[in-house]
Amino acid sequence: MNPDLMQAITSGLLLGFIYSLVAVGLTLIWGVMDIVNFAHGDFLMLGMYTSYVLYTFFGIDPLFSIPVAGALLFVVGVVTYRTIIRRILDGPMLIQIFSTFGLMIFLRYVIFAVFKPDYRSIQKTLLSGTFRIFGVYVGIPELVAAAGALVTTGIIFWIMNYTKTGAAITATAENREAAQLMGIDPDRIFSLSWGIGGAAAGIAGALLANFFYIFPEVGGVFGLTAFVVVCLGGFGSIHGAFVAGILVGLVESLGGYVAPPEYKHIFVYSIFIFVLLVRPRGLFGVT
Amino acid sequence: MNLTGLFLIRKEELNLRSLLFTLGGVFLALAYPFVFRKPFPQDLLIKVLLFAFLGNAWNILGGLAGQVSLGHAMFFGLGAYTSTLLFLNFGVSPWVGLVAGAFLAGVVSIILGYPSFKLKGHYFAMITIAFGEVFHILFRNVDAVGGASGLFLPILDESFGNFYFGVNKIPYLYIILSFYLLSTLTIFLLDRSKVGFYLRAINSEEDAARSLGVNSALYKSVAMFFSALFTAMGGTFYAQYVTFIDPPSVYHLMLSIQIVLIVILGGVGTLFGPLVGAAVLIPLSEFTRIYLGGTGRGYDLIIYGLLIIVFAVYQPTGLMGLIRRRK
Amino acid sequence: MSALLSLRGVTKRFGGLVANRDVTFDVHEGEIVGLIGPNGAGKSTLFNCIAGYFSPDGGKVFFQGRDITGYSPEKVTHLGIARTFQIVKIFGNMTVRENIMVGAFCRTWSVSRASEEAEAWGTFVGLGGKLDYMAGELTLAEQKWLQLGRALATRPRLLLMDEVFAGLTQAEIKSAVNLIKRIKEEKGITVLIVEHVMDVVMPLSDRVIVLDNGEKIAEGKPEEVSRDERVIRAYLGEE
Amino acid sequence: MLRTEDLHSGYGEVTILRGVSIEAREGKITAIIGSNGAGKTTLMNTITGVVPTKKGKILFKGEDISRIPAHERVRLGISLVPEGRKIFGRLTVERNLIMGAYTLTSEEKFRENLEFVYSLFPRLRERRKQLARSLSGGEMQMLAIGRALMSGPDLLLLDEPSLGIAPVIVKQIFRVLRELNEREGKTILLVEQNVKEALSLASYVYVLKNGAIVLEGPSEEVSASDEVKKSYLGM
Repeated sequence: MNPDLMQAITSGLLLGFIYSLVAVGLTLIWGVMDIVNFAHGDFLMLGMYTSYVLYTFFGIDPLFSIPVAGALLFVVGVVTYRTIIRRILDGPMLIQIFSTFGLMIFLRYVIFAVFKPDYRSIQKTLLSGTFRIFGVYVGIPELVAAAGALVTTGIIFWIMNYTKTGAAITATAENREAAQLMGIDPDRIFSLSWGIGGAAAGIAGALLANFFYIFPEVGGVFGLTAFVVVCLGGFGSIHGAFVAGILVGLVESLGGYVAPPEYKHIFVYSIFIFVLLVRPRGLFGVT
Repeated sequence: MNLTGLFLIRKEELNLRSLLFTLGGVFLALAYPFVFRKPFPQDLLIKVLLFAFLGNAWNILGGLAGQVSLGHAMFFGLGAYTSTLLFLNFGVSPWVGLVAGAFLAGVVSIILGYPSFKLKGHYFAMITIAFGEVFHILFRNVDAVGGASGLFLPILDESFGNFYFGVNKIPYLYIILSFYLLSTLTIFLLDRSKVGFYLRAINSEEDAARSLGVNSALYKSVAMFFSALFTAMGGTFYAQYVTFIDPPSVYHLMLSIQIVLIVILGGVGTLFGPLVGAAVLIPLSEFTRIYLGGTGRGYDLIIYGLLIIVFAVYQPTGLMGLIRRRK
Repeated sequence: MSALLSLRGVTKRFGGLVANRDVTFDVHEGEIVGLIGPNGAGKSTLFNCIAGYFSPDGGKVFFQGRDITGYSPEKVTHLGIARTFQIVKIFGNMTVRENIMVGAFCRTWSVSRASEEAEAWGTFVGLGGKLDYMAGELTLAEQKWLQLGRALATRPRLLLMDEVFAGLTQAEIKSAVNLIKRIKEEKGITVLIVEHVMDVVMPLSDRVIVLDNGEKIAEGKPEEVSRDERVIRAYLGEE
Repeated sequence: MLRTEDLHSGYGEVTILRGVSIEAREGKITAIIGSNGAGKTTLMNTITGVVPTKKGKILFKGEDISRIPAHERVRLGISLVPEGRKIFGRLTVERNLIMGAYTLTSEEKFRENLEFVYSLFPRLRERRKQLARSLSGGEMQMLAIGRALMSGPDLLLLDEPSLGIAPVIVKQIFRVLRELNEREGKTILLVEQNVKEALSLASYVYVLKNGAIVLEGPSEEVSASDEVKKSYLGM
């Protein structure tokens, strides 16, 4: 096979795992309460800056910042729910959209004001270098990030499918009233979902910080891609988001291979539009 | 059938007081550049009116028909690029370009809107984001339309026919004022015609509207058409006023957001909400940019973000809602 | 006498569930027909198949001899079938007058004309004094009258009513019954009522059709039907 | 065990219950019959707290619970089998039952209740690994009842358990309810349209009409009354 094509498939696959993780967090929140978190990409951005700050000021390798970013963004998610989302849960749709939009702009430009718009990166980490296998170059940070994303997605999948709390989240998503009849407090479940969603984005950000440029608007790219993934996988479907994340990673990478790289996002958005119009519930969505 | 029968004009809306009020407002706007003779305040009013105009345009679809679009920058960009490209390549007058751009945007809006209208709520909003981004990427990468470096309008003779007045801001001010008034009158009349009733009915309870014989897809398309048409006019105006356009300035998602934000701040679906919203937000962002954001640090946008959150949580009916409550 | 509305073998499935199976009946001009049956009998589904909200999987619906199977709700209304909703769907942020005007616009472009008609229909359904109230401020019963007035303003030949009596007090039910009689007698509009509560519909209807488990189990004069063994079993439970 | 006093409730501005006073006596089966729209489901939802009480009291074991949030009433010992079953279709049968025991903290109690439910409905044990949405209507109803029993409630409420279910299964379900009452001494309050079944099962019956109780008494008396026939057949 053409080595360039192999290379494109490999990097698409590796990126796809990260997309899956970001999207899993987004789809969880959407599935449970029908709210789109437009600030999701910026949660990821905060995860990246967490790594950056810990590295620059305390010399902590980004590998060890991953749990810190996860915990921090869990808190950010919960606080977002308690201060904003809870108040607009039954509000008009326009207001629901805009409250998280406001949060997105706020977070993005607070970071912008503090760290300036510069592109930053973390150099000389524990994970650096590349190796070559079957004529394909694989970056070690990319590989570790993909593995980390896979593990984290797996943990979320396990929580959702094999724990009582996960069942309570699914139950609340499906029927809030019936969940209440079981003695489940929906408010607590919502709060928790935002926490898990935030943590997923935070961990993804910290994983990306090992090799990706860090800048205030980085969340925009990942946030929009996460929407595409969620939509393709089916709103609210965790395993859908997982599969769709990998697909979108591949499409983006292969799109950049067959056409000029500037157009690669067009492919991604075209899938998005196509899926919305033809099969709005996505590949694995439940109606 | 007589024409007046087509619109419902209530007596209280046409009394002497509201007439004087409106004329007074128009007079103040006309006199404004003679009181404030510096470019900055004149530029400020032009921007306020431009965004009030764009807010009105968005309101036809978002406020009346209840379809939340987050991709209106694509119509703005289409207007700006159509007139500019027609002029640069074929020497077509920007006024003709304005009409062409508006019409093109209207047609595009129907082509994209008709299949999208079956999507509800968040889904519709998201597909409009996707459309907007596709336009953004395309114009950024196609060299025939200037690509990422954008397009400059050459310096021309200052005349109405050329839609170019150099540093003299007064004509621009009057042009955008008349655009704004035109859009306001259109909404005023639309709202009081069968179309307006139908749009509000669709907005409120689509199933019930259909049970009363309302072809909802058709009427949403009508709203989208007018909405896109006016937005594109704003785009042409912007291109002629700033004389430089590039994808980030006319196709950016943030522009779409800003338009909606102005409407939300002012009051969704109200006649003067967009003007009130623009009159508050545009000066606020200009002043914070000048006094806080000298180094491009985006303080203005932090305030933007906070404002949106606060309004969403505490004052979802916007400033017009506040004013009404006072009454 | 040809029928105003005819259903011929209408079948509607949802996944594996058959909501309506092979339902056939006629409604004639000038009748009040009750379509009754216990909860879950498939009344609402059938109703929606007539009103254009569902497309039947089998069978045909004819209106004035014209095949309207699968027509959209708005098209059905233009042809002369109006409906009300079981769960009231009024335009809450519009006034009573404006609500009815939306109905009246079905036949005119003139706002003044629509406004006049709204007044007439508003008065007819007993909301003459509340024309300029916001519809959201009305009581449940008044909202039901409003739905009726709004539907009548489209000038239908056939009016479909979905569970108008649910949630009303005895006094309100009485006025609803009167109103329905007047719709037939004064306006000459044919009425098809879908209803669960039998005691109200029986005396009101010229004819009733009983559905159970998606199938028509009886049809005829109210007094005949209420003596029918199958109907009693459907309502009072299996023996 | 449960008593409502002059209960008023409804959705938003709309009042549906207009002063309902009923009592579910300990160890007995009490039934509320009435036609569609009479307010039966609203009554159930008000007792469980999904619909807020506007006026009046709900006394459970002597304590007024009308201001306690819905999700905390389960812990007190009230469990509802809701109208239309409302099982969690995206969860397996067993995980539905685990949800029913959400408030239980003792693993031992959970095992015990699970065994009990499986013994009542062996069909559920066979299908425990299946997604609940793949069950038949009757099986879903069994699951809904089993789920409600998982918390080990003192008072079991049922909202139209026979709705949309094949007659054979209805019989089976009613037999289980009778057993629960006779052998386990469970207090049951149920709402039914299936008048005959309800009258044969319950010892005391209320007739609800337009949000108010129009008739009450021991079931033999009520079944002899003309009022019931009239309400149902319009004669």
